[in-house]
Amino acid sequence: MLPGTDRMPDVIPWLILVPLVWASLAFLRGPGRGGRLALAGLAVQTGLAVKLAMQISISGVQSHAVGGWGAPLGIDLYADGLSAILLLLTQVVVLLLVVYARAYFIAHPEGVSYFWPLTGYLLAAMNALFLSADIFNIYVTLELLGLTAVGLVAARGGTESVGAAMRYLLAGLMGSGLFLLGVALVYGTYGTVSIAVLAPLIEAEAPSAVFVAVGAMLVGLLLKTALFPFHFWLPPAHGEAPAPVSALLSALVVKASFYLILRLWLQPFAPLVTTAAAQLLGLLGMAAILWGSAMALSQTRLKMLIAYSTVAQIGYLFLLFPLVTVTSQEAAESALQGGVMQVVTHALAKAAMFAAAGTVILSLGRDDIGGLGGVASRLPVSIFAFALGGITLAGLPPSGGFIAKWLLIDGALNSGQWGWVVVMISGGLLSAAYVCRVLRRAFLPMEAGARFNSPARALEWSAFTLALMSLLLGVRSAEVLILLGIR
Amino acid sequence: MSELALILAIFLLANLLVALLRVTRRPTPADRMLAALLFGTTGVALLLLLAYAEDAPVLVDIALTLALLGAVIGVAFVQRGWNQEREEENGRS
Amino acid sequence: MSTALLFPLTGAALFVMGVAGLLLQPHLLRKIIAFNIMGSGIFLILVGLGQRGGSPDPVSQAMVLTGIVVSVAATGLALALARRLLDLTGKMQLPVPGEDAARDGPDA
Amino acid sequence: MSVLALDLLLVTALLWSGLQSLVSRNLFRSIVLFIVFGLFMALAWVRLDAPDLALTETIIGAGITGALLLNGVGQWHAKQRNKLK
Amino acid sequence: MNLNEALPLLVLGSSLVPGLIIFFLAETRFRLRTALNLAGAIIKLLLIGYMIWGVMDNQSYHFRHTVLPGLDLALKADALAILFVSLSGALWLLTTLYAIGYLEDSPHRSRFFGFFSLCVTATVGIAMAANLFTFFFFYELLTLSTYPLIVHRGTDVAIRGGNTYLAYTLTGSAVLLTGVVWLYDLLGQVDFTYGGTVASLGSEYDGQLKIIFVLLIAGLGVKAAIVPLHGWLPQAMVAPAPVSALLHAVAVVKAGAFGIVRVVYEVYGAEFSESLGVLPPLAVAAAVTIVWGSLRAIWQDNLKRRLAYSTISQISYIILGTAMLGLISTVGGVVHLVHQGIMKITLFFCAGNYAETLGVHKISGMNGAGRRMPLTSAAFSIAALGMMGAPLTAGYVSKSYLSEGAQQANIIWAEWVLTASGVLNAIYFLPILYRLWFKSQPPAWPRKHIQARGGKETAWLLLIPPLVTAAATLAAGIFSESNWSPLFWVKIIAVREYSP
Repeated sequence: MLPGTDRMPDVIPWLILVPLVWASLAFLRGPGRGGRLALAGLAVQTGLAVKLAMQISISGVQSHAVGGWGAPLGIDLYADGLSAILLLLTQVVVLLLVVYARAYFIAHPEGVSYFWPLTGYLLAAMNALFLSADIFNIYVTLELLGLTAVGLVAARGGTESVGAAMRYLLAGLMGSGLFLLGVALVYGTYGTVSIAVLAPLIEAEAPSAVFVAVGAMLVGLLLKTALFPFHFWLPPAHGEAPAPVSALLSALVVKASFYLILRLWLQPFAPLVTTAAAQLLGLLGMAAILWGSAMALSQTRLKMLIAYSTVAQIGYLFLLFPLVTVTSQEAAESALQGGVMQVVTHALAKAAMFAAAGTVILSLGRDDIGGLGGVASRLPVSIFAFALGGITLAGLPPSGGFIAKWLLIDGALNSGQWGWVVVMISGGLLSAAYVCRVLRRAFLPMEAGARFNSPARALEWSAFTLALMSLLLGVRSAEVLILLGIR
Repeated sequence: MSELALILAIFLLANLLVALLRVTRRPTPADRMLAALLFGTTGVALLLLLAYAEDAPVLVDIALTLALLGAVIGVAFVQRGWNQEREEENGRS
Repeated sequence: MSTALLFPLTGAALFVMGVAGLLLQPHLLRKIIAFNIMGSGIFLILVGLGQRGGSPDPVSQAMVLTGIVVSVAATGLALALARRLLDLTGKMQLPVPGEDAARDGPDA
Repeated sequence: MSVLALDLLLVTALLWSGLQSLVSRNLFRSIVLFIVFGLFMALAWVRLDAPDLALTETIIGAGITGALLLNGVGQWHAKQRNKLK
Repeated sequence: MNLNEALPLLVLGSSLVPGLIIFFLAETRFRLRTALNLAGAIIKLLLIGYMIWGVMDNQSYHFRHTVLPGLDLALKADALAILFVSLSGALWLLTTLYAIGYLEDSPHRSRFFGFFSLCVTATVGIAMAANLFTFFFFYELLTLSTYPLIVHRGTDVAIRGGNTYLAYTLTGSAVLLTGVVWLYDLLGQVDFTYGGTVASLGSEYDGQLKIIFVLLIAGLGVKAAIVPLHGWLPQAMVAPAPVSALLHAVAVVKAGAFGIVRVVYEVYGAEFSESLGVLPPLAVAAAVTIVWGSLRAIWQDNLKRRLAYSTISQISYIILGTAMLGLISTVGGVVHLVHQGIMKITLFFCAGNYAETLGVHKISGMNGAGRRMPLTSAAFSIAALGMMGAPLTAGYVSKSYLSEGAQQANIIWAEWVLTASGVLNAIYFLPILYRLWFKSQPPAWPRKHIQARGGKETAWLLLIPPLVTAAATLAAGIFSESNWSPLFWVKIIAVREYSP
């Protein structure tokens, strides 16, 4: 434990407890209730996340032993710069989505069901995941995260939703099962699950069982992250859910398992990963970009287009691995920064895009891209939010996505991996193409006789704020990267 | 573990396996129910034996739970399974 | 072959069976059973490897205990969804996307 | 030696019941076999010096899961019967 | 932050802030919107004036914001920046006036003027960018803010034109980005410096530097419409006339040409580029573009299309001047940056006037329009003569410097190209002038959109801007040797570029 932790009030456990508490209260109040609780809870959580980030930037990595027990029997929580960034990102995105969802479910009450308590539990699981310091604890949080996410997808109750939820559940169970297998093998080999303890042990010696373990964990997490070809469950799950849920899942939940891959790849398993594996991940990422973009270009429904865009963007994240594996320190650092920036900006942008799409669909009463005519003049704020999100996805300045792309390209050039530069650039262009497909429709005049309901302001502006944040990160990303440097 | 207890345990386990065969090969529904009940009793016996042999009283609790479970499953079996089994047999033949 | 590796190996076999079942069986109840068998396989590996030294290992047992609880929760959720699908489609199988054209309205 | 025999027998039982519960053509039988599988798991936990796990497995693994599954299959059968009529 | 640091930001802000406010104004707030636009444009001009005065007084204006370690957003006001900033500031004011008149009663004006201001902000940012990263940043912002302007009308043709534009420019900037990042990877921060910075790398990097040069020029060449990357420009002329005017005169095309000037002189350095052997191919590309654009222009009957091809040809004068080593050709190229701007914007203003007042879009329908709209036609004629390089106009000045530069650099074929282009310009402009002034009017004009009132030929907001720019065309030609002419500034710049 660090010397600084005693003097400062510990915020780490509260980041998990607060959502648990308000979620349970919301649950007790019954279906459809608890929006206000969520808002209050998230305000507190955002404050806590900010405080944690400040503590980390002042006095370095923070840790906390739950109940004062400590490893191996107790649970250790641990937060470094990377966790702080993701915690902060999560709380901020969800805070805005809560504002959005409250307005959304007023206009669309039949979708709400147990949205609020499930969101709370999901947040508790996700925060715990970002703070976990051992791989078994990670398994538990991963599983709980998956189950609550499935609950959210199923909430609407139609055949498509429940079917999508079931598919999502099975894929998730398979994924976490593989992960647990890896945990079992690692524990069997080294007799510990603590990441910090494992790192030097793996460095010293790694029997073949550990390779199997790492392979299983990786495949399991890939399944949860929906990297091509494991993406089959994602588009229906994200496309069928109510808009706030889609935003939550696309922006954050897939990032949680990506975070795990990144963390495990960099920390305990770094001695085991090979260039070949990294290149394979990069190739899968490339395939995901191509396939996801092609599918996004051929969708007729707006939300499915955005969901396939998530498939493509996840692929983009995986281009990171060839750049951080067995390359120069400088290239790896640059690529890692780029990758994390990509995670952050994509989360903000994708949340904004799903939220904006939800507003558009609520207002028009339809979900096909062909019927978007006139939206640009009727819902300028939402379309603006969507377009700003699209700019981030395409990696154009002044967005944060541009900084991310710059850093990634820099890393690729620095490590002499030319091919990935081409992939990154084409990926950006493809995103521009499918975003543009939506925008060009929105600029067309309105169809005669189309219905239109004016949406609540909170719907439009919360999406816009998210998009604006993804944009402003383009000029204020230094802070994020400084925080990332604390490991 | 004494040799005698071990042999007994093996015998009981073998019994269970035979019962398993009864379940998988398709005899009459009544056979199946009997097999299931046999599971319960044999399981209990096996656990009690192990409790005695390894001097682990906690296993007795497990045996008791298993006995309870056997009863519950038996009831569930009769309630849900009996008719359906018969229907399926009829439907197929 | 020593007893120490017997149970972990059995666990591995069960895991493979479970994964195969999860992937290949179309019926949802069978998928759920397969998932449970897969889980049991992992638990056997976890505890089996954990006490290869001969003495019982409380840490791995605690982990499996947690794991069992989690997998029951997952089973419960899966059964609830399966039942919902049964009510909606009359089948206990994953619906093929697009096959069931009767969507429930153009809402978001 | 005969300890190994006992374990081998137990392992065979586990694998056999597990496999059968997956491949059995009759769904109801699958579930019964799964419950039996849970019983063998409990025995395996006993052999692995984990009585707590054995107890949990009997109550939760075989008991609760089994009951839930039986309930599910009951509904399914009811639906099938309605369809036939 | 002192005033010298803040000034570049203020110049940016004077169009950015009104633009952002305008986005959120209701469509009906006509007066407030107009006031904001004009206030922004006038403040910008005043700030630029102050800055010119300061630069002459040897003040330096720098602003720097670190985005990431080793990655700065940096603005500066050097002589070249001032040249481009003044051009865009002045033409923005005129185009805003024109657009207010032109778009009277059309829908979505808040959106239009919002993006219009963003577009000018981006152009000013490009002008003042102090390093490649900043340049690229604003270069992309320009792409994004012009797209909504091109598709503004929302017709199928407009949207197709806009998509072509995006496809070309985004691909181009992807190529540019690769070059920029690569150069940053080799050099660290790539600040624009007189005489260039890459020469310091040493000769083992020559191969890489050649590839990077090609990437940069190809990326910039899309916006500068170098053949064969010019395909988007004729399609983008579906935009409303003020947009085309701005696009062709200052914003998009000019940004590409300006970028090439910066890259050749201040990243690579003229002499180093010459020794690298990358300038002759660039000169050839420019020459081909000059001839090709002129040839294609001849066959166009749609007035704006003919002007668009003329732009393709004229922009490459700047590039040709840049690609020939020597002080005089540099002066000719860079001064054309300004001269082409004022002449071409005049032509587009006039084309817009014919379309709005008489409903005339085609050259074959312009018979006798000179008598119906004498002032507009006079402005058009001056600008067209300037384009041909007639004496007393701005065009004459740039062309004479260019051909003298070609002689000095001993590139004989460049002189032939310039002569041929002059002839071709005459071939596609003189028939228009003939139709305007010497053919008789048709019995009725296709559509009278704006009624002539009180002896005026069209609304005064549409009339004043072309008259001003036509006058400027003459002034820049007649008073080219005065201390306030673009030529004077360009000479200062050129001397600095050659004496690092």
